[in-house]
Amino acid sequence: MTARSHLSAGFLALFFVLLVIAVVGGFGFKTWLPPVASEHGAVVDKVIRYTLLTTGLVFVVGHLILAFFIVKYSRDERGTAKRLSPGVEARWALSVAFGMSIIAEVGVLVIGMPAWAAVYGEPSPDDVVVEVVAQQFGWFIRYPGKDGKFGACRPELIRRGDNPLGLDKKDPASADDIIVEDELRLPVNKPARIVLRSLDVLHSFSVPEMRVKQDIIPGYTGRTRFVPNREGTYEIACAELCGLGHYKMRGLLQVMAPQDLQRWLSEQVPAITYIVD
Amino acid sequence: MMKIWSDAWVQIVSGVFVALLLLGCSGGEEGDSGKEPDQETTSKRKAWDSALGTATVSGTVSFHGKPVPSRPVNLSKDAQCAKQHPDGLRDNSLVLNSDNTIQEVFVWIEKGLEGWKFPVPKEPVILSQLGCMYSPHVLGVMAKQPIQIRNDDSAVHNVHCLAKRSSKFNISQQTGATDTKTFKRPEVMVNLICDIHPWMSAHLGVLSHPAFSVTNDKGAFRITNLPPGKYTIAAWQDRYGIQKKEITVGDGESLTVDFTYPSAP
Amino acid sequence: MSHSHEPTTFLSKYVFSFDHKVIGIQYLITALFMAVIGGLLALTIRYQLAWPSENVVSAESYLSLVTMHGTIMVFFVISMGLVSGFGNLLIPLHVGARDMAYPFLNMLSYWVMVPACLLMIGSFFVEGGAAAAGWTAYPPLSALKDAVPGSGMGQTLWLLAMALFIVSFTMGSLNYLTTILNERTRGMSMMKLPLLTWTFLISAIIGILAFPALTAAAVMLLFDRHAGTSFFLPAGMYFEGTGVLPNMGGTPLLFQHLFWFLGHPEVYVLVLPALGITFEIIAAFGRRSPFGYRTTVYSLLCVAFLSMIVWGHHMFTSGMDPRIGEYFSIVTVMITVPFSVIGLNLIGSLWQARIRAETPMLFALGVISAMGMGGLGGLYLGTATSDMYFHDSYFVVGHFHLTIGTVTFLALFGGIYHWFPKFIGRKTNELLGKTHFWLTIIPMFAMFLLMHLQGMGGIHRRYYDVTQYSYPNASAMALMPWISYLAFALFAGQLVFAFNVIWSIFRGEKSSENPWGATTLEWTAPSPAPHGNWPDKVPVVHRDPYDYGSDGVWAQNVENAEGQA
Amino acid sequence: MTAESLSRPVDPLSEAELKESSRKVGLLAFLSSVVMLFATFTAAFLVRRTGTDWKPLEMPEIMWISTWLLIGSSVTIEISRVTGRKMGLLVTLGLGLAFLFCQVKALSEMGGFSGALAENPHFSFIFVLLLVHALHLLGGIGGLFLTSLSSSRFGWVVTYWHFMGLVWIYVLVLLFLS
Repeated sequence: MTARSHLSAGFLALFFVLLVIAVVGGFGFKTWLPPVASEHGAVVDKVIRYTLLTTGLVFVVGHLILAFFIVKYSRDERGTAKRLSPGVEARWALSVAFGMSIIAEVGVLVIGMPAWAAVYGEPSPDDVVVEVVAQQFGWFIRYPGKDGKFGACRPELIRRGDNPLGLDKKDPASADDIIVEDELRLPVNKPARIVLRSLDVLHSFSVPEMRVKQDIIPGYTGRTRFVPNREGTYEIACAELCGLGHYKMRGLLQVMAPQDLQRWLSEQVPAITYIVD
Repeated sequence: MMKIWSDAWVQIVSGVFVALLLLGCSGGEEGDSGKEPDQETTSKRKAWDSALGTATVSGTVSFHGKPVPSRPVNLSKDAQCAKQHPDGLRDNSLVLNSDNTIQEVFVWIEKGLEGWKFPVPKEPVILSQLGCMYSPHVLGVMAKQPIQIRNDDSAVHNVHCLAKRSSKFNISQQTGATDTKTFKRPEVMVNLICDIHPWMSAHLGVLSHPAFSVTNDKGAFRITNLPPGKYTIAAWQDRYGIQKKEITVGDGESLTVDFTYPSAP
Repeated sequence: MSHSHEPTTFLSKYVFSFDHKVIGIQYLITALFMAVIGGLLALTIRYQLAWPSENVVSAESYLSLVTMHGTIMVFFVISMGLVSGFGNLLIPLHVGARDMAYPFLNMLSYWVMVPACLLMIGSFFVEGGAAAAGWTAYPPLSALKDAVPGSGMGQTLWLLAMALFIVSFTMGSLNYLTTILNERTRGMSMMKLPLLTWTFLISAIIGILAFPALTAAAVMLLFDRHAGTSFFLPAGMYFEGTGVLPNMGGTPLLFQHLFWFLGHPEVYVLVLPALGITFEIIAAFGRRSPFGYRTTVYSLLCVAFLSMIVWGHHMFTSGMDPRIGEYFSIVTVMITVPFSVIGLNLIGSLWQARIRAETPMLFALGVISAMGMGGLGGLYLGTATSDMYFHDSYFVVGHFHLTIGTVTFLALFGGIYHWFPKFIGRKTNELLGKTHFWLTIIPMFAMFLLMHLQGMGGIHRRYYDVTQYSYPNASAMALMPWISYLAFALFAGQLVFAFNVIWSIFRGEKSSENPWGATTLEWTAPSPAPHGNWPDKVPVVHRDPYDYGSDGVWAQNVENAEGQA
Repeated sequence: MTAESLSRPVDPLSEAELKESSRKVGLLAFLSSVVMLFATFTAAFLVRRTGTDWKPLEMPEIMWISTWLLIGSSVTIEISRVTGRKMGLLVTLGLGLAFLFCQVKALSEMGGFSGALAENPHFSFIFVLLLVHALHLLGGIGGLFLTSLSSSRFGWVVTYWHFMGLVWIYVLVLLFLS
């Protein structure tokens, strides 16, 4: 028993050391995150890096101690099983717990809170407001037009061909609303407030590069807010299981210079034009 | 307690309990599927025979006035689809020919054929998904006639059938997939959509007789082999709905009926 | 009690048995059978994910697979194997009782579980397939037939099966609680209970208090589905073909709150007994009393309490009030406090130990490592800010597979190897056991860690075909087939386990009553333990559960020479 | 469950006493599970009540009758417990069945299973809570039936029955008077 048992213990300790190397290598020496493209996203990344560093340290130290103990105490002799008094054991436990809670709460409160507040904080009047409406399995993007107001939408008016959102023609605010499918265009470096609605089931508006993810609840109006700070084309994904086409619910986000967006908007035909009485 | 629940008791009670549970559950299963009485198979019907006389109804469907423009469709979500339509795509709920006649209008005999029984063809009607469109977009099929739904596209589709009188289905289809379905009962129209590509739709007129037609690229339809009689003929257009007309045709006659959308001038 | 008249017929001895050991083994066998099904589902999922262009399953069946894999593994394998299986086997032996407090209720709980399993499996074969709304069954997806094919009959059967499961699990929990609190033998004070029994007690308390939330939610969901009510369904939902639904004013968020009020504590129902098993094995094979028995007990109680007030961390991005989100984030990461104590105590228990690295011990040491990794990974998700990025990504999948998958399965295997001699009377084969360990731990750790990396790359979970998107890191995408190869290897490795168990039942080396030289009461009963557990008198407890001194080892029932308790 | 029984220094109880005290512990645990069930419904009710479509309903008169029936049944079961006579159990059983009858009548008066159940969320809650309470009460009735047949002690049925009476009053207050 003894020799084989020593061998097993040695293998396991070696396994833990290799695990440490693999994990440190895997998480530490490669950036897996897609390049960030929003202001609060940088803070999200900071939280992730902070957590990687601290948990990484705890992981490495913990596993090395584990490996060391396994090798050191893997002997079959009737040694002296020293035991600490319960008080000392409790003191050890409390100091470790205290350290860990500091590590964890710093991540939540000190580093994380500003980004959380930026996404959910009070809207400002300068925000660019765009509505994103999710449906199995696609996105409708609505711009309020020059009046800055969205026209009323009533689900009983929805018709797949010409009026996908049920836009009410009678509402004067509807007159200049622009509706496009699957392509969201936002100006760079301006706070964007996305008004989120769903026509049927739960969806989630997720743009990994923007570090944005917000579930959309049918019957309710949600919102998310971010400042894209890099021009380019990004993918919008649905992150909440919404049916058999969940994986196909792909949209695009184009972050462009404000004047380009203005030009594009002026070229668009108001949605009301297509509605058949 | 212990005395009452002696071994024999335990076995009986437990056995009954388990059996009841299983029964209850399987009973629930049957209950939900429901009984569907088939109203259409009535033995009183006369079998149709061309010797009894044939009539033909034909005509054109045209558009009156200036149509509301069709909504453009954004194909950016699926590269496979965008590739096949470099010039883009528009909503196809109203397809006008150059002479203002309307394509893809479903025309059928709505009333007057109740006394006849028609053979149901064995060969399937084919509905294909190609270029991220249903092809054909509007078609007729007889109840219980097989309809073969194929994905001849490079993109993945799902066929979501929204029938109200026959059973609904919702299946995803990979490239090359084929599913054969039948509709139990007549229904005009049964809509088929693809949830992945919201612009895709197919409209099926399901009837208990073969007296139907779909307008072609000249806006013309033609229903042949009709027994002589008095009928209600109806036309369905995706955007503007159904119009009806009363007609009477005699043996060997050929009648012309025209429809105008949005409404008769 | 029932030990006075032993059952004689086959039915009363092996089928409708009152004996906690028979019921425990029935549970374990059923759980292992369900594990095979759950594993095969997982393999199909992995095949589809790695080679999406081959389309082994359709998109709707894929969602059914994901849903049923989750449900079966969480409730019908881990809950059933670890809690119902080991709980039944060990609680009466640990507290020195002849049987559970309510043997009839115990038998009934198993025979309610069986139809639940059958319904779950049967739901694959109904029209539309099995439930496809995820194991969380969020409405409206789970409430409306139009939303997804599996939401027809499949979802109804799912709800019925879950209802039966809850009834059965509650019966079990009542039994555990009463047996542990009330049927302890003379001298067995609460602070002399083995740690595993403490974890069962806490699991039972959590089960009793948290499962009713799911019961209520399931009842309301059934009404929403079949009676047209609007508990969870909001106004204005539009479905093509059906039009606007008549529902008014409900909120899907309410369901999520109710679900996670159960769902989160359920995690601890699974993980705590796994840690309990680990403590037992480490004490027996480290030949040392666990570091900080009392701090462990208090931490377990603390975890149980915290688990009931942190459910919202599953819902950071759900659209609930962001201030509530911040609250949930703060209390969630407070769970690190009791868990770091438990972690420290696990590692500390090896300090100055005399380790014998036999099969059960290897698994137990694996649990420590997995718990460490899984727990630390939880910080990324408990912090609301980073959860905005990680939510519903493969990071979450990797995380919960490490915690409630790896930790529990390793403990399950470790427990089976450890107590096999007690209940079968024969030892398992050591070489096969160790082979099984290495074939399990390497692929398990590797695949779930790789999933974390994929999550870092932002790949979303529950996708039928992830190649639809191009934003993730190319290397993160390239990991997909490798994880699948590892999954296949893992499954294949379990054949060694199956062979070992079956072979050892008939040919294993005969075991004495206490083959590992352990101290808790079950090792004072004969192997295999007879009906009524101890042939003569029930043992009386004089010592702490783990009395491994420097000059000897004493079981709990050995009288103290100095006469002190 | 006293502090003494938690520390368990000596073999405390005879087998019969142990059974009886186990029954108490188990019952207490089960009742806490029931409390959590109704607490969950309460939470759902309070959230749902804030919805814009909430149309509060008047309490039907017959519910007063059912309430008095249940209070009366608690009195009869208590008499039975004090005197040790099984007759009281059967009277309680009858009152319990009458209560259930009143509940069914009340529900059918308010709209039954069709229509109203889907249209009015308040009625949905009334229906579900009455149903869940009635199912639990049925368990009590089954217990009454079994214990009135056997010779065993029936303290636990009494406790359970009183508890279900309390739950009913709580449900009534929650649904109509809060």
